Formats: sequence, structure tokens, C-alpha cells
Amino acid sequence: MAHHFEAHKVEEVLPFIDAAVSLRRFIDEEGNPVEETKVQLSSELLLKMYVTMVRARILDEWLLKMQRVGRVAIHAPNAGQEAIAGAVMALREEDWLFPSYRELSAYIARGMSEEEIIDRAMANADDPLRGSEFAVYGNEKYNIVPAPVPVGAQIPLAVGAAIAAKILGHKVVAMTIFGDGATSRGDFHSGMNFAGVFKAPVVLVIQNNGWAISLPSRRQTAAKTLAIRGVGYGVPGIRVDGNDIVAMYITALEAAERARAGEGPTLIEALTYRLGPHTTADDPDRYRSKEEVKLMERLDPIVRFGKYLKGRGVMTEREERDIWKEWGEKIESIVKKCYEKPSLPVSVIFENVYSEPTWNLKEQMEELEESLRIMKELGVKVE
Amino acid sequence: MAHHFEAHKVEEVLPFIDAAVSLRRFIDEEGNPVEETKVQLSSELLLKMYVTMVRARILDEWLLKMQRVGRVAIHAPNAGQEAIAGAVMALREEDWLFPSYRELSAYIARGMSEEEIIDRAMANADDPLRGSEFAVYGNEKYNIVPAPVPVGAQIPLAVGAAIAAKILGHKVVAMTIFGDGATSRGDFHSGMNFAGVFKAPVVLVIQNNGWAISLPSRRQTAAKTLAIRGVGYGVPGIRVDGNDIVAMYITALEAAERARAGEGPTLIEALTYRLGPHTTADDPDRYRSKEEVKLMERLDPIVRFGKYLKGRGVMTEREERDIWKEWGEKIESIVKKCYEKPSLPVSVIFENVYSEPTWNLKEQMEELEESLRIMKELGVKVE
Amino acid sequence: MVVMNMVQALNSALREEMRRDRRVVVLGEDVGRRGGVFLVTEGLIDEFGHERVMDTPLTEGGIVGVAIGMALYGLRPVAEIQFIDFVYEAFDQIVTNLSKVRRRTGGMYSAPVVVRGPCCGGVKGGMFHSQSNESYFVHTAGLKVVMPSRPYDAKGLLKAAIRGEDPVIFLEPKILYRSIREEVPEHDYTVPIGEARVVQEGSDVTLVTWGAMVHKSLEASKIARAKYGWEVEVIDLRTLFPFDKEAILKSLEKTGRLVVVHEAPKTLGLGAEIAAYVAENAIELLKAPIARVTGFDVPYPLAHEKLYLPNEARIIMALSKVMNY
Amino acid sequence: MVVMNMVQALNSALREEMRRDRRVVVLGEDVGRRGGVFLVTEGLIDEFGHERVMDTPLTEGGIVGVAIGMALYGLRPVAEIQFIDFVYEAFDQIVTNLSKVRRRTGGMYSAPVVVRGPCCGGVKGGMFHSQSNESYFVHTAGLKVVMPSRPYDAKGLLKAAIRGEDPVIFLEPKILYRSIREEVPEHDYTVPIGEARVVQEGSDVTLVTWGAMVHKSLEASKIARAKYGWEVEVIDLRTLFPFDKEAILKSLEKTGRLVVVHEAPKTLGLGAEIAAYVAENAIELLKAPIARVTGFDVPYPLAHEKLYLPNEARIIMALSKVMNY
Ligand SMILES: Cc1ncc(C[n+]2csc(CCOP(=O)(O)OP(=O)(O)O)c2C)c(N)n1
Ligand SMILES: Cc1ncc(C[n+]2csc(CCOP(=O)(O)OP(=O)(O)O)c2C)c(N)n1
Ligand SMILES: [Mg+2]
Ligand SMILES: [Mg+2]
Repeated sequence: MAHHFEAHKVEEVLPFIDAAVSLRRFIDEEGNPVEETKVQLSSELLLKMYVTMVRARILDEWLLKMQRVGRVAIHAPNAGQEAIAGAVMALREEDWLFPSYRELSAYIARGMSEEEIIDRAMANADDPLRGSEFAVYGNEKYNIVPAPVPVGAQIPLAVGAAIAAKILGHKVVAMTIFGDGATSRGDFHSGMNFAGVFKAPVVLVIQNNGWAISLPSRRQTAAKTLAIRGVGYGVPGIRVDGNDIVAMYITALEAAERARAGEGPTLIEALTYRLGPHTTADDPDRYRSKEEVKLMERLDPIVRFGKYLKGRGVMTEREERDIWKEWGEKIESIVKKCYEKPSLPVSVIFENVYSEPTWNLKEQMEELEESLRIMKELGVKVE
Repeated sequence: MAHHFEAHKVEEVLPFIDAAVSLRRFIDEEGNPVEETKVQLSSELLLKMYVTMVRARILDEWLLKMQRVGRVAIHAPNAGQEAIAGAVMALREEDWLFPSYRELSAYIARGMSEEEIIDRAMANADDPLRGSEFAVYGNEKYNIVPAPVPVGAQIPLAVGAAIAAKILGHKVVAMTIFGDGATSRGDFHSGMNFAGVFKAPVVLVIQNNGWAISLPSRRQTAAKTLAIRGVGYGVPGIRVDGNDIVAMYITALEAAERARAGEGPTLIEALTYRLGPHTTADDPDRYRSKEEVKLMERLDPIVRFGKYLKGRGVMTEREERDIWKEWGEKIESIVKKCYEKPSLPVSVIFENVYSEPTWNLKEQMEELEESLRIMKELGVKVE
Repeated sequence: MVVMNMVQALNSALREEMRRDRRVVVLGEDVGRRGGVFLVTEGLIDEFGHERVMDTPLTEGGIVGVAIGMALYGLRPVAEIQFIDFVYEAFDQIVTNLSKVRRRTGGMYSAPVVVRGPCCGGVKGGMFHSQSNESYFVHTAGLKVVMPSRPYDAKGLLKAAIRGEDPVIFLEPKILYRSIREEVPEHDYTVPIGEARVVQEGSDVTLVTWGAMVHKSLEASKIARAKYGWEVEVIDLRTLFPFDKEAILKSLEKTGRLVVVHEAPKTLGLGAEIAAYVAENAIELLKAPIARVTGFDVPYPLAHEKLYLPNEARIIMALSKVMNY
Repeated sequence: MVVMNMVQALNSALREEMRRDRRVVVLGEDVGRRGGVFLVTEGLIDEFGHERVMDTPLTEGGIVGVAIGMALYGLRPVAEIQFIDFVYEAFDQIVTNLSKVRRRTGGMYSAPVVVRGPCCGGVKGGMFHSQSNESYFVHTAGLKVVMPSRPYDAKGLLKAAIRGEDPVIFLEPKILYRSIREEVPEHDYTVPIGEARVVQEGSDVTLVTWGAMVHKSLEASKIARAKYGWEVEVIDLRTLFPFDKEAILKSLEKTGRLVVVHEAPKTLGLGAEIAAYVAENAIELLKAPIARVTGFDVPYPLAHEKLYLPNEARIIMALSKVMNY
């Protein structure tokens, strides 16, 4: 099978190297500060950012492994996109998050534990989403509404939640995260337009990771940037280096504060890069070159932020090693623990369709129970 | 019933008086030239433009009357928006048009006769669309694809036709016309984005007539203009005075030539005003003031263009009167002729669902025939 | 009691619920200043203001999607689709989020949105102002589907829908908006979702129907009684999902004959499910084939629409078929 | 003859049709360089170039809408929906334009588009990669709906769909993509739309099914024969609309018993229409109730999906029900 590559340079793939469009960045590729932040960030916060990304990276690797051995249905790798945590850390506890399916660091940033995430990924007995779907995460404890798998379908939900908060007089902001691919859907259009018209307190973050499966973002649209789309809805749009966690944090903080102050929505285009395959079912070698990925690896948000922290004396080399070691061990033991958990009961099939089961569901539950008896009789194994 | 008006000035309703956004215009409100056209337009063409608008205006009034006496199901008044004919006259015969439901002058510009339009409106035996729907017009003779009533649903069709023409190597342009309201739909978003990505030879014309039923266009979106939306798709957008038929013609001509030359799509926002109700089923007094309409009447595209033609010696006062008289009489006699035509046969109910009727349709046709017999027997009159 | 038509009954249901519960909000195209194109929301903006009565941009997908988000946050949105024929842009939000958000969030979140709008034909509305598209919703697990046939039910069912914990698709036959007037209580009441109503008792044949066809069926049954002496039991389903199977079976025990009448196209119209349910669970009750009288399997026609819709003649043909079997 | 799996059969159908007719084009998400996520379009871009094999932006509404426009102009587009669960954004274009454009233009224009995509469950796809949503299309007048159960039919039906004058929704059970291999002719052939296939003859009971359930039903019928001596006639519907009523009635004349098996949820699944059709037109043939074995009326579950899908035990329960009546 001959793989068909387009002759393109990295500069074409990764819009954020394109000098023709402005890009907000606080830390450069070598981990040096670019622009002085107006907000003073504490070392504690900076370290928390680092640890959050590390935890997500380790967890991501585990989920990949778990998928390979059949303990997880499908995983959408996060590696390279961990700086989204910065945007989420700009939210307050009472704010709401409507993520997509590639934001482990975002959940961790909101307080979700690895155990909760792994329970979800395995759809075991402790799965808060009760085995309904793969690759999506959320929990009302953290005001995180799990994503629908159809991409972008969460966007109008976030806008609606934001409008609701406004109507009720709550000072609550909704944030939604979605990919460059999702910007092509009607949901993006209607969500953005409603957000503009009703001045919804919402922050819309595009994780422009260069690709939507095999479609490069510059083929997703002929627009020069995605941030510029804001203009068409009367919504300010800003383009940031999505691999610079400080830029993500500060930009989202400003957007959230604008929203909270009643000044309406902001569209943030975060330029990042998906280092792994689209999902564990994907084969990226069919559509992009290994050289491209290699080149992009040097923009790894964790490495870069690590350099920054070390360069500014916030973290020592030893502390860095300890963080990786500590979380590597912790997560490994959590995985082991989760492996031991029982599966969900068969009854989940009929759960949560309505607030109370309708008569047809009751009839069908009986049919299922009867069939389980027959299966025993027949000696048929179904699951 | 107290009618609820917002306290707004005409300047707020009609974006085209807003000096903050540039507006292309060749003829001012008093009928004086504003900018010299680069293209020389012949007197013949100018007169044709005028006559086309007059014919549409007279026909519009007839359709209103015919609706009132129950000979037409619903009519969407065109008065005030006739200059759209200019955009359509910029097309060539081989080009395709995907209009909406408020463009009588556009059909006339493409060669459709009043008789054809009235047959359609009445859904009589000569209706080319065989009584399938109201308020929409089209005919393959003129490469006009009748609109679907769900607004904006024709946009991706026009883009698709344009892409097809390009694939087949035809030098054919597709034009689509739709309202300000339609720009909020997913179809606008996907159509624009495909047009940009595939450089489709398509001209997209927004008839921004200030209102989508009761929603003023400045509430349809928070964007400053609709033309600016083009930026978000890499499609040039331009704002023209949609009541200036010369501006419409020249802008569309440039756009069509760009498309034909392989340079891709153009978005044209034409600022106009709907002088009448939304449809014959509407009551605009519920949402806009009579004063507003009165003020807008002075922008009537026909009056204005008439002044221009007279001012430049292209048409005399007498010629003007004659045109109105001639077409008034012609159309009246056409209406009378159409009144005499028989209705469509009952069999249209089952026509054109598939290329050949499927078995269920044959069964159902028999049921219908049987029921017609029974109705006779029972003495029940259904229609 | 006040005499009301269906528009007034719906308007009073909305008004009362909005007064009762400040979480109830209304959104849609032209629902504010215009009061809706059929005036179902007339005057609400004056009483409740534009935050709770939102005139939205022209996007059904946006309206339903945003309504779901509002419901997740805790509001009780009533989203109007100006004509139910325009609901399809919202179909993704309906299938993906509205019907599944309780399920896909493990029961942590729910979206008790009412999506309401005028449906069905008979008013020369043509292809896109006449559709009876209830099947799409009935087939979608997670939704409830309602269609009233008279002002009393319209008000009581809409209140029940707004108060319920599940999403409801609320379909209003526009031909009935002003054609029927009846007494409607001024005190608070609801009509429970899931319960049919026996509109006319009869011992010979069970006729299950809903919406405007209730009235057509009553007309036809009058002719049938006068001409043939058949006593038709007419059941107004009112809730299309979950439909009241008990009421149908109970009637069938008496009559042994079943006719279903609906405006929607025949193939996979709800009549199919009712017939299948009976053929599966109660075939022993049947003395005759099940007959369906429905709209034809064609896009709704503008010309000759009266012949597209089930009428007395076709209903009587079906009654004869089951009576003379 | 060459031995092929369904992916290869579909790929060869596309390739042959694209060679035969330059109006045939393919569009969809990742259909070009990626060759589709299941590789159904693998290699086509190399042979036919990116104008005829278009990688599109991520919008199903746009894909179908643009495909319709292409068809109006004269092309024969084959639009891929990456998973049929994502078709809903296109539902407005499907209902409003695809199914009605011939009708609403008085027959002047038509849109012979094939909308194809992987459907159905069994591969741990969860809620949005497993749906069997054929009912939405079968209920929509103007569409034809097809679902093959084996490579031979997949190729022949896809060719027939591409050559036909009507829009076709072409549903491919993804679990069968690589699980079945069989001989497929190298010469040109089509399988006519509208014709069912008797997969196994039998005299006791007629089992109507389609897609992956054909194979489950054959398994179950083996057990039924071995254990109870029942001879089950298994009919693969292949075309879901217009379905082959003759084939069903002919078999019923022999057996007098009907079981329908499908993955889609029960309420208004296509089984309902088949049951209703028989209860309406051929009840005299029936010796027993009609039984349906279907997916449950819930969003497709990730956990325990094998218990959601019809299986041998449930099929045998239904067979007993009609055999022991
Ligand atoms: C509506 C819809 N269509 C198709 C898919 C299949 N699909 C899953 S992810 C994806 C690409 C998404 O790209 P993007 O939005 O950029 O997010 P990323 O995967 O790059 O994070 C596609 C086509 C889907 N999930 N939803
Ligand atoms: C999808 C859809 N939703 C709602 C309607 C009902 N409707 C008909 S026209 C209209 C307003 C359209 O406004 P605009 O696009 O500005 O066109 P205009 O009528 O002003 O020419 C509405 C809401 C429709 N036809 N289609
Ligand atoms: Mg992406
Ligand atoms: Mg308008």
C-alpha cells in the first residue's frame, strides 16, 4: 500500500509558526519568557500546572496500554495537547466545563482523580457514566458535562448554560473546548451566533491541533485563522500558542473575567499539535509523515514548560524527576486497583433513558431476563 | 392588544445608512450617480433593468390580490427588493440560479414570463412544479432550481452545483440568493466553508432586508455586517446598496467573472428593505412601526432608478408612464388567462416521489381511487 | 371555566407555568414581539421580559441546542419550532443530546426541555408547513411525544410536559388552533402524559387516532352508525409515546377490531407500531385484519391536500374492511 | 471470481463505477488520503485524483447538501458518512432536499445521490458508533434504503444504487466489513434494489431479517432445528425500502408464522411496518402472533452491548412463541 503524502512543510501544517498571523505567547519554544505577564503567577500555581500536565501525560500512556490489552474500548491520545489545562485552571469552581474527548489534563485541572478517570475509561462498576459511552469524561461534582461524541455538539449546550446562568443572575462562566474539525459544524455556527447575540458568559476554546483525523486544518477551512471567525459573530477572537500553558491560562482568565463582568463571549484559538494517532483505531502513517511528527515533538508543552520552570528557578531537575516518578508510581497502583473492580450490572442497559422507565422498557427488561435464563439452558455464552 | 415596539431609529434598522461600514453604491437616494461605473452600461440594458423591476412590482401586486381572493395559497411580497434583478442579470444563460421565495424580478430577469409565474403561483394545470409547494419558483429551462421553503437549505446545493461544474470543466457559475435570516442556519456555514475550501465558482447574495419576519437583522447577529462573515471562510465579502440595481449588477458581474476565472466564491451582502408584510399571513404592525416603513419607502429601488434614468436622459417621463401602462395591461390579461386554466389532476399526489412509483404508492393510489368512488356514493364532498 | 380555543389554552398554560416557576423560559423565532406566528406566545414578553421570552436567530439547531444547555443548567425551557417541518436542523441536537443526555451522563444531568410547534396539515400549507413527523421522535428512545386534539388537553398536557423530568416533543395540530373552542378550567390542572382518552364508546370496532384526525374519525363514525349501524369506539391517543397500550387492549377486548387513523405517511407511521404491538401481544383478540388509514407515502402535497389526508370515505372503507371480514 | 471481504467488495464497486462513469464522485471525511476510516475508499484518490475523491470539512450537513447540488448539476455523488450515527446534522438536507427535490421541482431535477456509511453494532462502538437508524430513512418518502449482509450483495447493490435514478441510503454493517469473505464476480453485475433473498428455505416459520442479524438468525435457526426440529425460512431483506413484500407473503403462505429480527430499537423499527403490513393484508395466513426480536428502546449501550443485540436465545424465544402458540 503506497501512502500518499502531500508535499508540505511543517510551516504549512502548523499555523502557529506562520508569522503572518499574530499569536499570543508568553514562553517561547526554548522555554524562555517572551512577554511579561501582567498577572503575577505564584510558583505554586506554576508547579500545579506542570504537575497537571505530567499526570495527564502518564495517564494518557496508561490508557493507551489499557486499550491495547482490551481493558478500554477506545482512547483518543492527548499527548502534546496538555496545555489546555491552563485554560481550565482559569475557571472558578462554580464555572462549568463542556469539554470534548481529548482533554485529560482539563479534568485533572478541575480536580478529577486518576481513579475516577480510569473507572470511566474502563466502564467498570464505579463508572459515573454507567457504561454509556467511550472516550468521554465528566461529572457533576466538577461541573463537567461529558461530551457527546458527535464533535461540536456540546457548543450550543455551553452557550445555553451560560445564558441560563445569566438569566438566573449567577456569576458563572461556561467554557467549552473543541477541535479545529468541530468548527465546520452547524453547532459551532449557531453556538457562536447565539453567544454573540445574547452576550453569553461563555469562553469557546478551539484546540487547533493541526489535524482532524487526516484533514489538515488548513483544508478544514480557507480562512486564514479560526480565531478570525469571531468577527462574523461580533465575538472577539484571539489566537494563542496552545502549547504555552501560561498563555492559555492568562488568555482564558481574561476571557472568563470579561464574561463574568457581563461583557460577553470570547473565542480562543489555541494552536497545538496532536503527537499521537487520532485514536487507538487510527493509523496516522497513512496521512502524515513521521518527520512532521518528529519536528513537532520539539514543541512538547511539558518539556517546554519544564525548561521555563527550571530556567526561572521554580523547579529543580531533581524535583522534576520526583514529580514524574511519584505520579508514575501512583498512577500505576491506581490502574491496578481499578483492574480489580467489578463490571457494571446488566441492568445498566435500561437505566437513565427516562426519569422513570416507560412500559416498553419494563417489557423489554423482562425479555432480557428471560433470555438470560434461556441462554443458560441452551449453554449459549453471549458476552 | 398593546403592540410592543422597540425604541429604535431607522438608522438602527437599516444598516445601510450606517456610515461606519462601507457600502458600495453607484446611485444615491435621489437618483444621482455616486461613482462612475468602470463598465459602460448600454441604455438598452438600463431600460431592461427598469422594465424588469416594474414587471415584478406589478406582478407582486397581482399576487397579493390573488391571494386575497383565494387563488394563491400564500405570497411573500417583493416590493422594495426588486433590484436583486441586477445581480441576476449579471449571469449568463448557462449559469445556474438557486433563489429563495422573494425574487420575482430575478425570475423575470432570467426570462421567465408572467404567465409561467402565475401558473406556478396558482398551482394550476400548467404549473411546472405540479402543485408541490407555494411561493417558490423555478424551471430547468432557465437553470433556476426552485427553493426549498426551509430558508437557506439551497445554499449548499448552489455550492455543490458550482463544484460539479468545476469538476466537469464547465465555465458555469452558480448564484444563490437568501435572506439575512438564512445566514444563521448551518447551511450557510457549511455552504460558505465548502465554497472557500473548494474555490467553488459560486456567488452568494444575501438579501439583507432588515427583517426576518419580526427579528431585525441587527438581532440576527452581533456581527457588524454580514459581508464580514466572508473572512471566516476565506471568501471575499462585499456590502452593496441592494436598492441600487446598478451596484447590484456590477458587483455581481465582477463576482461572476472572478468565479468563471477560477478565483472562487464571493459573498455579497445587499442592503435592502422589505416594504410589505413578511407574507400574506403576516401582520407587521405587531413588530415594526408604520413610520419606519414610510421612511424606507423613499428608498424604493424603482423610483430611484427611474429618477436616475430620467436624469441621464435614458428614459422620458412619457416612456416611464408607457412602461407601467403597457405592463399593467399585459399582466392583467395574463392573470385573466391563467384564471381560466384547469386545475392539476388528482394524480399529482403520487407523482415524482421516485423515478418509478414503488409498490406502496401503487397500493395507495388504488385506495385513493376507491375512496373517490365511495365519496360519490356517500355524497361526501372532500375538496 | 372560560371558553378558549387551543391557541389561548396553550398561551394560558405557558403564562401560568411561567408565573409558577421562574425557571420556565420560552425561546424561538418570533416568539417575543410577534407573539409567535400563530400567537401562542402572545403577550408573554410584556409580562416576563426578553430574558425569559427570547426572540432567537433563525436556527432551529441553535434553538434546541441552546435550550438543552439551559436545561442542563437548571432552567425549564420551552423551545418553539415555528413549524415542526423546520425541526430537522435540530435533529442532531434532538437525537444526540436531548434524547440521550440523561443516559450519556449516567443520570447526572437531564434536559427537561419541551420542544413545541405547530404540526400537521389541512390549511393549504404545502410541503413544509403541513408535516406530521411524529414517527421520527417516537422512534427516538429518550423522548416523549404528545399531540392534543382539543384546548382542554392542550393546556393540561403542556403543563404536564413543562413539569415533567423528561424531554417532550409537543405537537400542535395547527388546523385545530382556532377551529375548536371549549371550556377550560381556570384553576391549575394537568393531563397526565401517557393516558389516552376514550372520546366515544362503541362495541364494534376500536378506532385509535390523535390530533385533528380525532374529529375526522368522529365524523366518519357518525356516518358509519347512521348508515351501517356500527358502533365505533374512538380513542384519542393524546400521548404518542409512551402510548397507552392498556387503553387500546382494553377496547380491543370488547370490539376485536382495530383501525388506526393518522395523518403521517403510512410506512412506519405510528399506526405501524400500534398494529405490530397488537399483532404481537393480542392477536387472539382480533376478529379481523388491522386497518390503517393514513397520509400517503409522499411529500405532503399542496394541490389536493384534502385527498391526501384521511377522510370520511377512507375511514369508512377501513371500517367496512374490518366489519365485513 | 475473487475472494473478498465486504470492504474490498465495496471498494471494487466504487472503483468500477468510477471507471465506468466519470460522473461518479466520492466525498466525505477522510475518504481521500486516509482511504476512509474503514478503508472502503482506499486507493481511489490515487486513481481518480482529489477532484473526484474529495476530503471534505467536518460537516455531514455540508457533505450531503453539497452532494445534492452536485447531483442536480449532473454528477453521481457517493457521499460517505463516517459513521451513520453522525448523519443527523444532514437530516435536514436529507428530508428537505434529498428526498423531495424531484417532487418539489415537478420532476425537473433529481438527486441520485448515494449516502453510504457504516452502521449497526457489535464492535464495542458505544452510543455513537453503533446505531441502526434505518427507520428514519424508511419513513421518509422519496428515499430508498439498502443494507447488505454479505460481500456479493454489497458490491451488486452499491452498483445498482449508483446507477439508479433515486437517492439511496446505503447502510453497511461494520461488523461484517472483514468478518465474512466470499467469492465475488470480477465481471460487472448488479443486485436489484427491492428484491429480498431467501437465505435458507424452511417450512415452519418465516424469519425476516437483514444486515448482521442474517448471520445471527442462521445460527439461531440451526439450534432450533437441532433442538426442536423447526425448519426456519430465513429471508434477508437486503432492501429495507421498498421492501420485498412479495417474498414475505410468499414465504408466509407456506409457513403461516412470522418472526422479524433487527438490531434497531423496537418501537417503530422496520419490524413494526412489516408486522403491520402482514396484519393488514395477510392476517388470514397467520397461525400465530407475529414476533419481533430487536434492539431495545434505549440508546445503544457500550457496556453489555452483546445483550442489547438480538442473540440466539432471544431469537429462539420468539420462534418458540410462534411455534408453540
Ligand atoms: C459529527 C461527527 N462527525 C464525524 C465524527 C468522527 N470523528 C471523530 S473525531 C473526528 C475529527 C475531529 O477533529 P477535531 O475536531 O479537529 O478534533 P481532534 O480529533 O483533532 O481533537 C471525526 C471526523 C464525529 N465524531 N462526529
Ligand atoms: C428553517 C426555517 N425555519 C423557519 C422558517 C419560517 N420562516 C419563513 S421565512 C422566515 C424569515 C426569513 O428571513 P430572511 O432569511 O431574512 O428572509 P426574508 O423573509 O426577510 O426575505 C422564517 C422564520 C423557514 N421557512 N425555514
Ligand atoms: Mg483537530
Ligand atoms: Mg430578511
